[in-house]
Amino acid sequence: MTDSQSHDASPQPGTVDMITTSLLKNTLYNPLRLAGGLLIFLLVYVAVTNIASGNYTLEAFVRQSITGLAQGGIYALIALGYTLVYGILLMINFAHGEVFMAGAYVGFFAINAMEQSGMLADHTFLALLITLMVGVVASVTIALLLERIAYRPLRGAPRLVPLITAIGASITLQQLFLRLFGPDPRVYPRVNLYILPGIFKDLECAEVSGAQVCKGLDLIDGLYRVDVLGMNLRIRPVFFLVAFFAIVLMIALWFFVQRTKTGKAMRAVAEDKNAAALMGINVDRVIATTFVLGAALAGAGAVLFALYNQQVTPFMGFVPGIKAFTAAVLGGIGNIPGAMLGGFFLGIVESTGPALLGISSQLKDVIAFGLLVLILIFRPTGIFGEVLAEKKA
Amino acid sequence: MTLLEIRDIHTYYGKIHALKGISVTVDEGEIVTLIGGNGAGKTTTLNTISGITPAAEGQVILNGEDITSTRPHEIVMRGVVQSPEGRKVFTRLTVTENLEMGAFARSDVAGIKRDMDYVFDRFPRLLERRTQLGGTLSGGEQQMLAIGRALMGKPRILLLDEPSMGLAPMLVKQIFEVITYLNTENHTTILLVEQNARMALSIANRAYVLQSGAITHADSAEALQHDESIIEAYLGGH
Amino acid sequence: MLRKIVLVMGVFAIAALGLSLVSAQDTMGSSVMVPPDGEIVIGVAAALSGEGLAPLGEDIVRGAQLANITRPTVKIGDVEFAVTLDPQDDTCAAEGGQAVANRYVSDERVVAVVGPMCSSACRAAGPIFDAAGYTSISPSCTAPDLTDGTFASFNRVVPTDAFQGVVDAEFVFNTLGLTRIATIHDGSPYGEGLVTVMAEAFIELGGEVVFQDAVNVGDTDFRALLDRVADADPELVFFVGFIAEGSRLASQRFDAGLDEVAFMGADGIFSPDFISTAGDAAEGVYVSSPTPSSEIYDAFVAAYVEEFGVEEPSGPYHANAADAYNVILNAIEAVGTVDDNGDLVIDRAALNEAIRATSDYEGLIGTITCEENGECASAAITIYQVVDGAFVLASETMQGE
Amino acid sequence: MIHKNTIQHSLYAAIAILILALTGIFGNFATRTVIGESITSSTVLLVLAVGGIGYFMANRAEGLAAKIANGLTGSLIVGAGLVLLMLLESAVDLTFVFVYLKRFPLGKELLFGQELIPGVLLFLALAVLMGVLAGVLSCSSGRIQNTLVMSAAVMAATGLLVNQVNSVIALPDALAVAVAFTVGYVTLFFRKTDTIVYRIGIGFLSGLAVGLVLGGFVAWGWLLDPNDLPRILSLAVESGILFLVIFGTLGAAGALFAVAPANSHNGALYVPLVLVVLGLTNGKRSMTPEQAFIVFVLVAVVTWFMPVLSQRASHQYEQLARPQQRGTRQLSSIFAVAVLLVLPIFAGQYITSVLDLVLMYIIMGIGLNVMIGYAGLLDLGYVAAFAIGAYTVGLLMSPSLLTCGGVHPNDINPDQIQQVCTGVMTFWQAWPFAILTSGMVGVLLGIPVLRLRGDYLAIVTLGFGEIIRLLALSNDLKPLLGAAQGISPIPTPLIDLRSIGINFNESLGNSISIYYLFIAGVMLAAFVVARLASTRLGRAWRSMRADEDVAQAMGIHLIRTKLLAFGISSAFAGMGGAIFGSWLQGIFPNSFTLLVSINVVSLIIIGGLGSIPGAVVGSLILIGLPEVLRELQDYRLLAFGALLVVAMLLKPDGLLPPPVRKLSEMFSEHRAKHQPEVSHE
Repeated sequence: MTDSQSHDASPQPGTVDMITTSLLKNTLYNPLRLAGGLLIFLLVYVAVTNIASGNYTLEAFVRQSITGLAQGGIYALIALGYTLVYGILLMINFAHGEVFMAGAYVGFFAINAMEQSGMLADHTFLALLITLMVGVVASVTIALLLERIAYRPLRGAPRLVPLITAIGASITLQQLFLRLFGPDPRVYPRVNLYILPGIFKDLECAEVSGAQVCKGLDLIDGLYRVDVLGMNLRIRPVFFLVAFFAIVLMIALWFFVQRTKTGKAMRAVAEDKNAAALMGINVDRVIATTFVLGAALAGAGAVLFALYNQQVTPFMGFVPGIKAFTAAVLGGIGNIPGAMLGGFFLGIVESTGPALLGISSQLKDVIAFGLLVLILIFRPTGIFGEVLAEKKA
Repeated sequence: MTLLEIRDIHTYYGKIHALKGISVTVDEGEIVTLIGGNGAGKTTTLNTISGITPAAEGQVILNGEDITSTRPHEIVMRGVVQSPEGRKVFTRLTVTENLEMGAFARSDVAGIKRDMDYVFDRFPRLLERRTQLGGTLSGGEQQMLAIGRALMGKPRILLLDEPSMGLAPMLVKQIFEVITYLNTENHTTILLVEQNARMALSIANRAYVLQSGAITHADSAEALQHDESIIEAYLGGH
Repeated sequence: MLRKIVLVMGVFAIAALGLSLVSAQDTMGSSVMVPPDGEIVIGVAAALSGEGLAPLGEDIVRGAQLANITRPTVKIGDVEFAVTLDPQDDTCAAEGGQAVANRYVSDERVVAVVGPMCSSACRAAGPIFDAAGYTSISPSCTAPDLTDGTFASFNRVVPTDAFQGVVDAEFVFNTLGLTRIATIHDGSPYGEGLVTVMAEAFIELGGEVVFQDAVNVGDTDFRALLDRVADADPELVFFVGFIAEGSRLASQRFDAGLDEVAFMGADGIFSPDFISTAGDAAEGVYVSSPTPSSEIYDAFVAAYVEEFGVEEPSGPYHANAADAYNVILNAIEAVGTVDDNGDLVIDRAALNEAIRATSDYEGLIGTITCEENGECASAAITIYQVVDGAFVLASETMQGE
Repeated sequence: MIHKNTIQHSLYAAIAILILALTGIFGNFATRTVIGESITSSTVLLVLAVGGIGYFMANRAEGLAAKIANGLTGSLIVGAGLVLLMLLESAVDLTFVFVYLKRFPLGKELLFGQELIPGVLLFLALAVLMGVLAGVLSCSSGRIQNTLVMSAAVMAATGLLVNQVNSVIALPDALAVAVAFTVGYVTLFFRKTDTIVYRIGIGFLSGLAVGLVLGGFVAWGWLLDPNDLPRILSLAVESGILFLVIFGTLGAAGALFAVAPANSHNGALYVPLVLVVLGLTNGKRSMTPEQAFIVFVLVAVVTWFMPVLSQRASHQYEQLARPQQRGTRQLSSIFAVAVLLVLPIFAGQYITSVLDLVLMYIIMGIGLNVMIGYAGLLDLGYVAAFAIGAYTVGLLMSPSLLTCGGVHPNDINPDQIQQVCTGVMTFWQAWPFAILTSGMVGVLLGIPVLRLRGDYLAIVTLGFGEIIRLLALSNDLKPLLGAAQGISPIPTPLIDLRSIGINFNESLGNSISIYYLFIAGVMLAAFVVARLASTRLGRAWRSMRADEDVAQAMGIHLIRTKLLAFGISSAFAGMGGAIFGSWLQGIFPNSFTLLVSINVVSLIIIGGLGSIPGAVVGSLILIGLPEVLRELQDYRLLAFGALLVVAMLLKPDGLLPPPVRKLSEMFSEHRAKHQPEVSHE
């Protein structure tokens, strides 16, 4: 079992901890915070100058934020899995990005088969639902195998060992998918899912034998010009769908963890595995459940992602995986709403940052990671972090 | 009738030989206590019974059934419930949730409700604090919660690890009253590990003395209370 | 004891030093000897792994293989020697180029090398081939400065970016009549190099580069970047990179409202894989490539399709690879001699000179004449456009001088 | 009779092998011959898969019949799985999903050119045969198993590597070396406790005798054509003395290792064996069946007698007096170093370049050990320091904004570059700057993360690594760092001793000469880190890793200690990076990916945290092996990833953990928890 004890044994107030804190405060952190503050000031200055000179408009900000919202929703869905697993095992499940990728891949074969058979065109909603389910099941299967083969035997091992295993598993999965399904991207079909023809009367209309027939809002592939507040926006409903999905799933997850018996057991296991086992909780099963939940979210996210980004490759999970972990840390790892907000925050900052600061888009990851460093300087536990973060290495 | 028997148990932590052939029997309805100094292997014995640190050799037999390599949660389901040392209250679950966790293995909603009422009845302080997080309770309250939580598992045999540790004498007394009550009124068999040997011996039927992972004395509590060497070593002289 | 150790160590030091001195004398043979029943080994260095790169590398290897199948032997006098290929993965990176080059130079049977594939690999391989006296012909390293005289061993049968960039600029400015472009590259030396040349040439022509940026390889969402591009209001987006990023940019550009804006790429995305990946978004995309358009070339492609059971070549450099192979074989025929034992002797320095003396060889990519610096390409760039899911000619092949 | 888990485990194995088969691995490997034309990597893989599982299953049973039954079950299940897949393949087109089956259909390889049905039957018969053989093998004595498995493994490995490791040593050379070594070994074989000097003397003389005889033969042209002498034997004619010294030394080595601890004895004995094997396959592109047979027999003979010999050697060694033992050990290491020094001369450019890469990662592994192994700070952005070292050298050794007084070299007339860019340094001047800069940046990056622990630190350092790469790549810094084009060319290190009166002016321009620079770097790193580990600072790191708060209470200055770990660790990465840049003669930002960091972390953990020999072994396995097996490049990373997982499952402490404390004991809170009686007052 891991060192879940250590935080119980945190030093008594007034002793070593106080000394540490005061020492750090007096010697280093004030200058450091000063430096961090200066950096933030500089960034704000650059941004303000950019806006003042008219290089950056509110319209651009809104447009880029909407894109960032979708990306952030994906980050959030992946980050939730990270946060869950981290919360319970104190372990970075590095292969979580690959779990995400697996969902997208297997989902592809499902939707592709349904496209061939014509089902996608005839029963779009059902087909999408099936794809989603298949993606979720695939991710969950991979995550369960991962937990069973690579992580469970190492549960008592030092922290670095499962981390290396996770990195190894990540590379293995990526390469296995590469060798099984080839390096060329698989391309999701474009899907038109029309909803609410009653409300969106003026969308997607066509003359059908002389009469005006409107199909409604194309939820997945639709792209609409909208003028709001004088801003000329191009909106894809799918972006909002992704964000909506992320929020709904987060809330569902939160309720699950807070209210259900299994959820409470998860929290108990996160706190002390031995004590939980002494309550009659099947620790292995609870941990497996955690992986299942995280993987299900990732799988759902993956299918959504693939539906609007089309391309699926064996490498698609890695970068989002790392970003999502960053998002989880930003939000305070182990914290469910934090992971989601961290994901949205990161998505939007990444999307708007380069233009706002007037730097190359190559540097968007620099912004993401720089932000992480800044936040950890000012709030080492993440934006919504709590005591968990103070656990020792 | 023998409820729990451990036969010649050897347990290791890595290379450390923690238990070197321990045998203990607990009869139905008894209070048996394990006493001994630091590092004697008392907690290890309980953890071996509970399956947390499985024995390398030897057997744990519950009611005639070998449970040596049974997993911890299944052992709990068979009625062997441990209230671990240092209380191990879930600090970030509320008092009620802590108690619910205690009843995790059960599914009889009515029974759980009844037992929870019973715990709140026994420990009114917990009732007052039912929505507080476990971590905000005082040491004594946490110990009450820990024992209450163990009761929620409806134990046939309750393994109590250092219930008096770090508590004020008043509270210690109260806790021991509860233990006696559980034994006499609820007919719960109890295996008690204590550093407060005097107190433990006063309520126990029988006792074992552990030293460096081996049993040095085994007798009735009565007899041990008057054993010179025991008094010298564990009861703080006269 | 210590003295003894020192003594023994001294003996070893002498031994080691002596050995290294002796061995330093017999460095790489300056000529290759092929026994009568032996084979002439020609290395083929290309990227054989990596997302979006492997198809291009595979294309190079296939080009060389096809050339090898059609011309499997070298005839010196009346003795025939078989030629075999030794394909290796250069990973399209400096380290890969270095490793591959080291590998070839430590195998004395390797006569010459077709490759490496990418400019960074060529740059890293150059000094190693130079030191060993090897010669190489790259079918695809297009960085202009590779032929600035730094490497004696480097030759290429592909036009430099300096040429391709200018042709691209002229095409956009003159043929398409567009004056405002945005450029994007993928952070590879190839992408950055070609984009820089193209942008400079475009400005020189009187055009305006309204936005310049780059993407990170592996990223999946380029919408924010494309949004910035759209803000700059260009008439054409010029991207240089490989298929993965290219197809994502092409598909996502509609989300940013770049529907009316033309999209142009270069040889890195000149592959059917680009069209299949980008789908409808590939329609109308312009691609410039050194791939020629001629009858013998079409015949070659037909043979390629037949031989490897594919629908189309997977990249643009098969013809260049085949020409590189043939130029090497011609040079071997020119300088190879058969000695008394019947061994074929090829002097490496002479081989390199012979390659650089190639003139008016009718290759698949056009007439090949090498210059002193190893620049052998018949400078020909063709621009294609995707129409109905296939590349069709968008301009006449532009010949350089 | 069949073990209860046999069927279940065989099914798991079969599924794993089927998944591998779906990647087209059998067809892909079939393109790579091992022995002759017919035995390919694919054959080896098939034997490993079917026979190996059978052997594994047979091993868990007792008695011949049970072993055969279990072995048969295992082999048959795996074989039947493959057969099912082949049938499926012939019935359904799987190539849309599993793209590699298009190029490498399973049946093409596994049906042995037969029609489907006879092929399948043949295949199953083969599986049965292998299962039975596995059972029989598992029943034989350990020594027989050892010998057979070892010989087969070496034979297969030789076949695989023949193409890579060609032109290393000619057969006559190899035989001569082996004879000299063996004669030295045998001469001292029956003497027991002579002093080292005596032993070495006898060995040297016997080696000398061999050298005289051989040299005489060679010089008179009795053995070989004088015009066609291989490298070492040609010395007999060109420089007789050096020749004799070499042979004397070989004899001395033989004598020395005849009385040595088992490990170094066995290692030393395999060296001449490997040389002979290399000599046998010298200059060949593939191994013929005859060669394979000879290799098999040779290895079998040596392996068969090895236990006896090694026991005798270590027995004699133990009878030596303490100082004698120490002397033997020291001399053995000197021999090892000597072998290391002459290695690249024989190994050729390619193998040496692989070794260079291995050495570079050893330097970084040793450096990162300071962070992870000693101080317990998980750093996933080690590549940042590596990149900074490389870029510093690149900027200082070539015309750049730094060296040209702030003017971009492109803006300078090429003729005047030399006058304007007065800041251009030699490698030896730039190297210290690179080390210093990396160290300083390491400290600077360390400051903001001082307070972070564990995984937070990991993710932030990972971020740093990416930030440095992206900055190097970005257009915004192009004037300084060259963006995607990087910095090139960079001159190679030049050793110019003419200024001190020695006529030596050599550029370390190729992989062989730079090898010595890498060796020096490794030695320096190992020396410094080993020394540091035993100083106050080293103890401070260790106690900090155990518990920061306690360490602080003990008076350890946490900030200084941590920052020193960051700085020292980064400095070594900078050192490696600097040589890397100069070796590659150019720097490209794409060389500095996350994979570099992952490689370094993985290699020190696989080798054993906090262990310098561990870093060596880890680097050889994780960096060296995949480079040499480039032929199987398609599966390189897959094997790498799987190796990481398997290694951690089987040996979580690494292969060579530091002797005193194992990793699991170093991070021992979780163990202490199980012993509350010990830990609480």
